[in-house]
Amino acid sequence: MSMMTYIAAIGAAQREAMAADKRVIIFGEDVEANVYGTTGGSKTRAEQGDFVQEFGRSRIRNTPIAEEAMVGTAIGAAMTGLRPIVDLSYSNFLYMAMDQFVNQAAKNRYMFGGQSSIPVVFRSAMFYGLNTAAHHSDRPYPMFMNVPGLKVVVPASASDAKGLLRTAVDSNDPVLIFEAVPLWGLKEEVDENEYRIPFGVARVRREGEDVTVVAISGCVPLALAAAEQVASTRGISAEVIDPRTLVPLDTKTILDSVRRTGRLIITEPAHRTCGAAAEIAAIVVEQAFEALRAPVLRVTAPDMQIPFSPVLEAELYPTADKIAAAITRVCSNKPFSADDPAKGAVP
Amino acid sequence: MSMMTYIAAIGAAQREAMAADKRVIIFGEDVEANVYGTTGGSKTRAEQGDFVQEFGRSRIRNTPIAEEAMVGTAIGAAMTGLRPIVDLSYSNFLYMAMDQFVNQAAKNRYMFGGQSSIPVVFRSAMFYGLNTAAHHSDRPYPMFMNVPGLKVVVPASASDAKGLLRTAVDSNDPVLIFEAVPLWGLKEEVDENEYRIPFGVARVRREGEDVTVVAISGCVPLALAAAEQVASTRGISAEVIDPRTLVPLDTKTILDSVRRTGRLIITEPAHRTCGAAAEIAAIVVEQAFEALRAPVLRVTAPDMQIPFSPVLEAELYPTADKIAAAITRVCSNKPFSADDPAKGAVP
Amino acid sequence: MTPSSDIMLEMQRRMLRIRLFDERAAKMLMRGLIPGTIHTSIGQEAQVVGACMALREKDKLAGNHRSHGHPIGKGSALGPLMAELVGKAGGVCKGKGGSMHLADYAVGSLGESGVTGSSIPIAVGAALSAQVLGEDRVSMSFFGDGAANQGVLYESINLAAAWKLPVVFLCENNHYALSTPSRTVTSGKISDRAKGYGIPGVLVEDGQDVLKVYEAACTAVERARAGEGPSLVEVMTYRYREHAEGLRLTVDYRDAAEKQHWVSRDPLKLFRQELIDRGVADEAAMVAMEAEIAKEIDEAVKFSNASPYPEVKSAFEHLYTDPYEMEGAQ
Amino acid sequence: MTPSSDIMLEMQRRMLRIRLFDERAAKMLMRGLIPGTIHTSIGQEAQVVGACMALREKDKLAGNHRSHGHPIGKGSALGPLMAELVGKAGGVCKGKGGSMHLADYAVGSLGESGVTGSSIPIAVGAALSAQVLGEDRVSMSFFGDGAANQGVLYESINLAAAWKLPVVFLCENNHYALSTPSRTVTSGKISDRAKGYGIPGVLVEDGQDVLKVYEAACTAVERARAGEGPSLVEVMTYRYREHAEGLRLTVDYRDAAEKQHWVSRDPLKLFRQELIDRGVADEAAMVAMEAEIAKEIDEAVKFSNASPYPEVKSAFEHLYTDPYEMEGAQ
Ligand SMILES: Cc1ncc(C[n+]2csc(CCOP(=O)(O)OP(=O)(O)O)c2C)c(N)n1
Ligand SMILES: Cc1ncc(C[n+]2csc(CCOP(=O)(O)OP(=O)(O)O)c2C)c(N)n1
Ligand SMILES: [Mg+2]
Ligand SMILES: [Mg+2]
Repeated sequence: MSMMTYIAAIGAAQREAMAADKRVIIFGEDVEANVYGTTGGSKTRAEQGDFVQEFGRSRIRNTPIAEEAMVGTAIGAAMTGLRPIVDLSYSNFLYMAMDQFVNQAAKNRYMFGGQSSIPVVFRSAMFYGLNTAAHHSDRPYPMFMNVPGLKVVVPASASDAKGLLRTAVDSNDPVLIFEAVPLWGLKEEVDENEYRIPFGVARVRREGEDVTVVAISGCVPLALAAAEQVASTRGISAEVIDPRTLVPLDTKTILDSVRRTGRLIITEPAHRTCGAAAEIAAIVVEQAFEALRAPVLRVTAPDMQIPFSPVLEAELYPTADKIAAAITRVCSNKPFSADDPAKGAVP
Repeated sequence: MSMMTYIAAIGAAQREAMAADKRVIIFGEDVEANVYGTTGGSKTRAEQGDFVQEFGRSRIRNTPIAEEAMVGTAIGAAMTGLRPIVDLSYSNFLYMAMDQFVNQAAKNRYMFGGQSSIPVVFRSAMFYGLNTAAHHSDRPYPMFMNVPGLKVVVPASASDAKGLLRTAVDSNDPVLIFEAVPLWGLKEEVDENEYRIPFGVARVRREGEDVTVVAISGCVPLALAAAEQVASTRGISAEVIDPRTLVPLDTKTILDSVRRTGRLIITEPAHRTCGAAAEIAAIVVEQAFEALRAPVLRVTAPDMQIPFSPVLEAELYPTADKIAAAITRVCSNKPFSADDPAKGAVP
Repeated sequence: MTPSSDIMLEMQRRMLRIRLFDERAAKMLMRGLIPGTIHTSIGQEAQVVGACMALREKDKLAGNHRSHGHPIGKGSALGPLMAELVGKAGGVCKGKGGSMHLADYAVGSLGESGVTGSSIPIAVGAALSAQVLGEDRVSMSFFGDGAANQGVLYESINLAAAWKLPVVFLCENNHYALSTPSRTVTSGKISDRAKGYGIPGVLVEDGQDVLKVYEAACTAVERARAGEGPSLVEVMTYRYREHAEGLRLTVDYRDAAEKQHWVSRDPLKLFRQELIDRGVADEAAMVAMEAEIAKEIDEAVKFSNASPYPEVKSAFEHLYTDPYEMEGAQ
Repeated sequence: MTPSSDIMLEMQRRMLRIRLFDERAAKMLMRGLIPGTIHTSIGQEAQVVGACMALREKDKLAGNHRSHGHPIGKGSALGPLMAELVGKAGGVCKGKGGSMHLADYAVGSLGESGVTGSSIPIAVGAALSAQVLGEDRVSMSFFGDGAANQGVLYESINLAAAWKLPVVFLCENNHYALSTPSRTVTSGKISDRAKGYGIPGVLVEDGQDVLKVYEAACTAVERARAGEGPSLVEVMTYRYREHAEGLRLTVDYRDAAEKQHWVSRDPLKLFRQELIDRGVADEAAMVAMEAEIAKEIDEAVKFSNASPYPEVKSAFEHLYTDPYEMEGAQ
């Protein structure tokens, strides 16, 4: 075990995957110069540890700026024997290749009656909260959740980032990994040995009795902070669950928790409408309605684009305070009974 | 008033809009030959009534097969004085232009501090249930609901199709209209005079007391049939609401209805995860929790791609029977009380 | 370089298969036996077969909505193809794909794409895997003159040229994209676009002559196989029927004389005569071959008729390769 | 065709504005006064100004992440530009856009795009509106050698050529896309790609000479204005600083000698000398101009400092033009 940052863990997982299987290749813009810090010894290029020197130019390749061809080429390569990892840098650039994700990656195996498998990993980083404005701050994973055939992974810690990326490379189906740049610098104890974290298994980051908080990606540390806050200020015991993968989603862990706590908050950095939070709320009100004691609240980014100015951008994302306020509301001592009008006022 | 099909109503609205304002132009693949039936007298080209003859080749243009440039060109034209209607034919082809929809259409006004307005309409048709398989059967409107800055319109009848399209052309913001091909042939009394239907105002297609059914696009007629079915077989009184526009969404009409009925079913043709149904369920459990007497059920297409074979495709979409079954379930005489485990079994 | 008699006879055989298969399929669609729609390659057989015959069995191809010719030209068995068009369990894609999405991995057909242009980088990817894994295979991407205006083609050409990938971009220029004349929406000459990428751009003016197409395709395939990178081959041809079966357009977007000219240059008639003139075959041999292929088509239909419709549960299979539990399956 | 002395002096003035604005902005970013990141046009001033000066006030332009030079070259006031970089309410985009997304509708700057290639069809759209509405204006699209590998460029060129739209595609070839040498990912010559679309493809080898750029741009702009359609102009130039300020790459992806060669051909020094040699201005006039622009920059910074930060509620404005009520605004 050693303390490792989230970004270093991604680099470590890529190195392991490249070393373990010659069919694994990495390509994307500027990967050779390790511009984004996951294809070298570290963010700064160490003489040894550099991927180009270690794995050669055939297996690590700079691409032209052409996301559509890049993604389609990876899909075609995956259909014919390789297991590519494509580094798309910013999540905002996925849109350029949307047709390839939806019409090729997600559909080919199905349309062709199972003749092909498409073992490919698409990595992109959600750079938000860094004053890069609307063209570089998107958190678009929810739209991919609406596309059957893709798997959607949202690591929220260093150890998860490493283990989930290894599982993604092992996956025989297309996987999109959305990395949270606000977490890049966060450190965690990480096993230097190889390990995998299965998809569809949530991580309970904190156990609690009064309310379930499902937190996604960059919101996980915020939810944990909020849980501490309400514990000390109000004696509320909040359970914090990180689904880690959104497709497949570990509904069982979430439902079991809500059946115990009777209350649910979902927090994520994506836009509100049709986000992952909406899906989780819908699943719970379908399958654990009987257990619900309070309205299900979402703490998300609003349906607004991201402004540049720091004073504006700061307003838009979930914070520990916003999450704590939501927890407090649903746990307000007012007993919730079906005929209590007060409840309607909650959100 | 006259009986008119859904597709004819779209053609009529386009003709009115073109006649009313010289800044309105139409372009897309094969629009000159009226291949899809909305740019001519009718599906068959009548000598008079043909758009090319009536409005000239400057205002109605065939494009190359290049959706990305087509959409971007429309955005740029809208930013500089035109009010284009772009015919993208199948909704599956929107993905080719995803970057333009998300990074340009939805963001430019915001990023530029309000310097530009982008009055442009993007029409596409959801051809599903017609054995055209996965590349021609998508219902992708939910992913656009997650993109702030776009308006999303889903007409479910001839009169709505006409009035909503006129409002879309009047809109000073980008509008995506998703037309339901299964409804193309459906007739309704339509006013030949000009009229608009405001965005954000749901249409209550049927009033009822026991359960609220929010039905979207092609599911509206199915929900109405299901409502008749449960009325006659079980004496259940179902209210059927068609939101007509999903962004903006008329949450008030939906919430008021659920506050009366205490029960909610949402049915739509899109994939289940992160669909419009999820969003509506989430809004209701946030804002009308106190009124809910039963789990909120979704009747949608499953998270599966669309197979070609008629025997397979038929299975995948909502039907009047599936909707009726869901209604019956949430209205089962079993009284729902917070501690009744039976409820958990409902979905 | 004239191909051997065997190759030439195989060319005529495959062109006949495409012609008769599509004629039969068109009839079946009209009679409601094939659901949805189909796009025939009737009139374009030389362009399809001349290109496919330049490929080896291990080589890959990816195509478009006008999809029957490509796998047939690559050597697919007809029965499973016909069964796929009908939506049977015995279909080459188990009834999941249908006409526009045929794929036959047994012969290197990676899949046709109903979305125009969308399969182009798939072929590039197959070339990349060949290069990285050191496998001796080439891939060919088929697309129309309409799809040639999709940007992904130029991204793909540039990437393939930069990486010297063994891929051939083959443009089936039948002069129209649905109702839209190529000349009205396509600037310049498609094959000339290769020059800007430093790769060969070859124009086959007479795409009705299978040998001309074959020669150009072989040159491009050999170049790819030799590790010299991609080529763009544009073949001028014509479709004899409407864009899609069942489509009724009242606008005459094709000039009668133009159509007549191309119909008069029927690739099957032309090559049939050539085979006889060259003494490769005689009238009797040709008649025999035509009868043989007609029989193959009958067999294919029989195979399709005998095949059951897929079980409903198969609608829920093949989305993922790894075991997967679907939420809210209905 | 030598431009008038006034025009030549204005060229130097605008090049100086870009140089000094970017130098100041780079310092401010290093000192934490500008958030996020910026991409300077230092070294590329002749390429930017030579192109912009070929445009009239009513003409439109759309650009990319390397965004300050375009509006400055088109005549924008510096204060609101600097305030935008800092994120102030007085910013040209009210602090909503920032460096990569400058737009100044007062001078026809329709907007820069942080997403490379994404603004290219926007310029085509502006040309379409000019054609349909009969307005006498041209639009220019600026993009880099890296963006030139995006398919949307070729879709846009083809569409603009087919419709004879008044647009100029101007490629700023500074030899690199971030750390990636153009030669390693770009096949062929970008300007040669025009040939495949039947439009002029012009290469300006010496993009450090503002007059050479101006001449090529004027020819393309006049052709567009005359209704003869688009042109592709590729200008060879070089950026003197790192791709983005604050970016620290330990890999030396640029050759020192190469860099030295380009730095020795500083467009401002070259043209300053030329103005003196041509007798358009003397040393004193140049010194005066340099002082004048330096003062403009100081004023711009003062303007920015004096401007307040935007009110929080403005984060919720300008998403839509029409009145709109947002669900769940927080
Ligand atoms: C991205 C996309 N846009 C539009 C269509 C609709 N469409 C199907 S075939 C076709 C014409 C294609 O023309 P071409 O590429 O020349 O092929 P051809 O049909 O002539 O063989 C069009 C517009 C599509 N399938 N995909
Ligand atoms: C679609 C997209 N892909 C990748 C990026 C990341 N990126 C920003 S600038 C840049 C290099 C652009 O190179 P070029 O077009 O030559 O412009 P230059 O920076 O050299 O002026 C890259 C890869 C982006 N902004 N957008
Ligand atoms: Mg064609
Ligand atoms: Mg560059």
